[in-house]
Amino acid sequence: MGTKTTVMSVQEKREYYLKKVYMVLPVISLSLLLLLWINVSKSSAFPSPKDTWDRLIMLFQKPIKGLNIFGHVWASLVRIFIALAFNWTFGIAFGILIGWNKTCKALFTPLFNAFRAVPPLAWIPLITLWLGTGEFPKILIVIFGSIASIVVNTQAGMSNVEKLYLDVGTIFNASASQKLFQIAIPSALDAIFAGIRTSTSAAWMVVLAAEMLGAKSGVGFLITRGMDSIDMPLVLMSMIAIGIVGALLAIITQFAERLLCPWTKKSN
Amino acid sequence: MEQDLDLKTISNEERVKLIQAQRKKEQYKSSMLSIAGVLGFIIFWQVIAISGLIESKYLSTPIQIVSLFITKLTNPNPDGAVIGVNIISSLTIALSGFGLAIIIGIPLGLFMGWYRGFDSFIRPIFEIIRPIPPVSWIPLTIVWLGIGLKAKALIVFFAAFVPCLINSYAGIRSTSEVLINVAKTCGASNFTIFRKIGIPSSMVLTFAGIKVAIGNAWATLVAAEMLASSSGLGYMILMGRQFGRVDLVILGIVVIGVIGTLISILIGMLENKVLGWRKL
Amino acid sequence: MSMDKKIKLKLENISHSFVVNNEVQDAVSDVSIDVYDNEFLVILGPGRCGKSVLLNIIGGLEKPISGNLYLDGEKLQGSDKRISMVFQKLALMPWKTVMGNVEFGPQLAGVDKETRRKTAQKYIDLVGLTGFEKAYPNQLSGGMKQRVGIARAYANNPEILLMDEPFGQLDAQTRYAMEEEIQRIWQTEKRTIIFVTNNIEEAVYLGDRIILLSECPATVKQIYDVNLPRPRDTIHPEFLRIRKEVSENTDLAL
Amino acid sequence: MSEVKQEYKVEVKNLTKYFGDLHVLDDISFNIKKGEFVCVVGPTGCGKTTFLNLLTRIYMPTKGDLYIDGMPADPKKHNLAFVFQEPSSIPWLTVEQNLRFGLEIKKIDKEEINERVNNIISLLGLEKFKKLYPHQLSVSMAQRIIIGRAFAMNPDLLLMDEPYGQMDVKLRFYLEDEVINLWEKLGSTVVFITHNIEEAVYLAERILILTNKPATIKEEVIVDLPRPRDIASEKFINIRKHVTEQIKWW
Repeated sequence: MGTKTTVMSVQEKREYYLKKVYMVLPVISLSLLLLLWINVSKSSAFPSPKDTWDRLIMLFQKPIKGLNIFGHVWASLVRIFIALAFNWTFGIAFGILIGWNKTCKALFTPLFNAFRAVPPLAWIPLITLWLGTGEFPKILIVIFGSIASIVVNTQAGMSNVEKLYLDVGTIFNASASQKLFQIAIPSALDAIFAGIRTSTSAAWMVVLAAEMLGAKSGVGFLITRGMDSIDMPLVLMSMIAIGIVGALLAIITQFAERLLCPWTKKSN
Repeated sequence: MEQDLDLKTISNEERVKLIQAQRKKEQYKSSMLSIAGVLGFIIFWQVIAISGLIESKYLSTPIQIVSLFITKLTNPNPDGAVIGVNIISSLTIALSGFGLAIIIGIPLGLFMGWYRGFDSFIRPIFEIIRPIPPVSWIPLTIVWLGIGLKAKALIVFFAAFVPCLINSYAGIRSTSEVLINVAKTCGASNFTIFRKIGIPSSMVLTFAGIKVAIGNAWATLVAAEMLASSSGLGYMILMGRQFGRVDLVILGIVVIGVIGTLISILIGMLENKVLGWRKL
Repeated sequence: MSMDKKIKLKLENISHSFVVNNEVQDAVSDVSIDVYDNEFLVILGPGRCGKSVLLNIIGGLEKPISGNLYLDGEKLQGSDKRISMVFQKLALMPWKTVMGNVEFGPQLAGVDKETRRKTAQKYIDLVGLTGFEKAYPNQLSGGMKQRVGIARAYANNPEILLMDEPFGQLDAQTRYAMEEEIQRIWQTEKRTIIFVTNNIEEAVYLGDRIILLSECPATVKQIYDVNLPRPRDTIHPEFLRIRKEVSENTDLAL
Repeated sequence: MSEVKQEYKVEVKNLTKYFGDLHVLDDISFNIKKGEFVCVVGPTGCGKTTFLNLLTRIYMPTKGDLYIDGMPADPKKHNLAFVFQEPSSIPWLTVEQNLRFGLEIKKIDKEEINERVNNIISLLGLEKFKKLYPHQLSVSMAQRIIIGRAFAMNPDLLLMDEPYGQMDVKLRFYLEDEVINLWEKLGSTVVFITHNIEEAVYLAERILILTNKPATIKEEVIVDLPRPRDIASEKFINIRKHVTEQIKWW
């Protein structure tokens, strides 16, 4: 943008400087947040930034159960990757089935909606009752917790494929299977990716709850460990780690979507 | 289907009746299928439970669940509260947290979406808090507020607040530029445009946000009750697990699922009333 | 109607109606049209009613309640490879590039990659989109998107090209340019074109003949022969006279 | 500012507009008498819409200004009405509520609003459409309601940006006659932008021809033909040919 402020009228100059103010505001709000954090931690049991940082360093020196912060994050990530791998294959296939085929839709949707109505974390007691608190039950909990969104999105994508595209298929004499694979599924990809994004964030949330209720590794375990031994800096540090990893996962899935289906990128 | 018959001969009225009959047959067929699906599942569940394939301490039959529900209506053991009390305590927490999220989240999202200064000030703080899942806030809130109503309501508030804000923000940002200009040329002030054009056009997405919010609120409530509480459906399930009462655990799951569905149906009806004009 | 021309497509007493919330609504009632070979035929009709339904029937997207279709004398059942269509709402596959869209017909028919790429490239150049093969539809302007639609229809090597108000969505300026463009393409790649529109000026500018349809249900009201030299001058008194005659005869559909 | 008797409703003085370093409008000056129907024609992308947006204060001019009745134009003080090219009916309001929208913002008292809205409804014959929503109407009907809404404001200045771009000939003639009828009855000052020269010659008392970007006024053409004008008449076609020569964007 040229700095030819001379050419601008009064109103345009005001607009130009206002933009500059809007750039500064975020810096102010972040520093206020930091100040708030510091004096809150002075006056209460809330851990201060320094304590949290020291706790992080200490965790590197004295890992818990042989794992430092990266080890625990990795343990949680492994669990969700396995669960998501299952969800994305079976979930999408099931979603396509009940979205495209009328009889399956009528047969399975009510059942699936009943399953979906139950919050994911409510399954934890039942699964731990059945399978104890080993690795497999935790992965199963994460599967239960994140399969709903991928199936719902895929079904929505498949059942409202634009009639117009199918007409194009008819005009070009596409066979039924060509219509399914060449037209219906590609046009549902947007919805499927939305499902992938929501199922990833759902999986990340559920794995924490599963670990909080019984685990020997993972970020959720760190939080319960901190809670049991009233080690607040550990709790806060793990929460920050969860936040960062959560944000990274969201960015990665968005990046993957832009890579795999470049046409969804909004033209400028 | 309709075209295969020779339509030249029959008159229009017969044709309409034919189509109606066909449509009714199809509706009948699909509802039969749905019922068959659900019934099939229940019978399958009953057969497995009775046949001893899975011991009764792992799976109880649907009939046991229903009879337990009836006894639980009056008998408080083992978790020390009648099922009605549990439902009410869960609902009060969920709805108070959810209500708070709407009162704070939606206006904040609308203002952030409309006034750029407000947006650039609040947005960074919101973007930091947003990725932290509400479940991980539980330990800190317990330390602060104990395990009473306030702590759980705060956790539920967190889970419902984020979708309300995001959707109302996206809703008001999608207001069409043309409508804003129409109001501008009529001499409307920025706040009048916000009120008369911005808010109505954000309604569609805001309602989508409300539906997500109630789903999150209900889901996080269960987690909060499991980790720290003395009443509520989540607590009941936990007690079920402690006492090895698998029927109580399953009953808790079924009741939570049913109430969750009822709430979202209610919100769907409210949406039809407010956005009814779109369906005409 | 000069009889020396060969009849390419024959519509014989086509009638069609829909059942909408429990009452029968007639869309097309007893329409018979002869379409000559390599002719630019325009079907003109007011507002929203029978004309698109008629086109869908020819394209095989809709099965008429009564009446028959003959292509080169032989009866037509449903959609036929020799007929392809350009849609008003473009109907481009957003997940395919321009090349992917244009080669869609041959690709479905199982033509090998090498030959279908060549035919697709020929028609991409014909409609003036050379260099945009890799672009995605959401990166193109309205006019360019419709060119892809036209190229896609041609690439399927049809004998008859159906066009359902193809320029209805474009702004006026692009519309004039596209009218000239389709005329140029038709003159270079001779095919029979059946062009549906509600715009009288566009009809008189493009059509060898104009089939004027009445309001819903569509019936053939009048057939006009437009023998003006091409490209036609829209200010020419003869052009204005035909336009005046046609517009007086059309029903006003507010 | 202008001591001369106030017979000019609208005065535009050396209007210039820059978007950053993109020079869109270059020193445009002209005057419009009260109740005059002026058409503005010009090549696509010459900045016609920006020009209109400046008149309604959606954008602010970089240099020069626009005066209505001698005072700088201000949407809050003056009655400005703008018919946009894109559909601009408010989807969640019924036809009648759409017509009342502008008047309610201007906080005009109830009876006056009812009287004006009913007048417009009878003029346009919209009695049976009152309770419908815009998405239930055809494109042409929705556009007529937007034009009705603009006229209902009894605007000091009514601006129209190619309102009939999409309509076909027969419909356009009907709507053009209708807008002339409303203009004659309500006596508003109208600035009508179009790329269709036949429409400009059919409607305007005066045509302003803009050059390519940065746009300035190339020529003013007076059209003093009796109404309703015959588009095939000798004089009509000559004016139309002359204006087309001036633009020559084809």
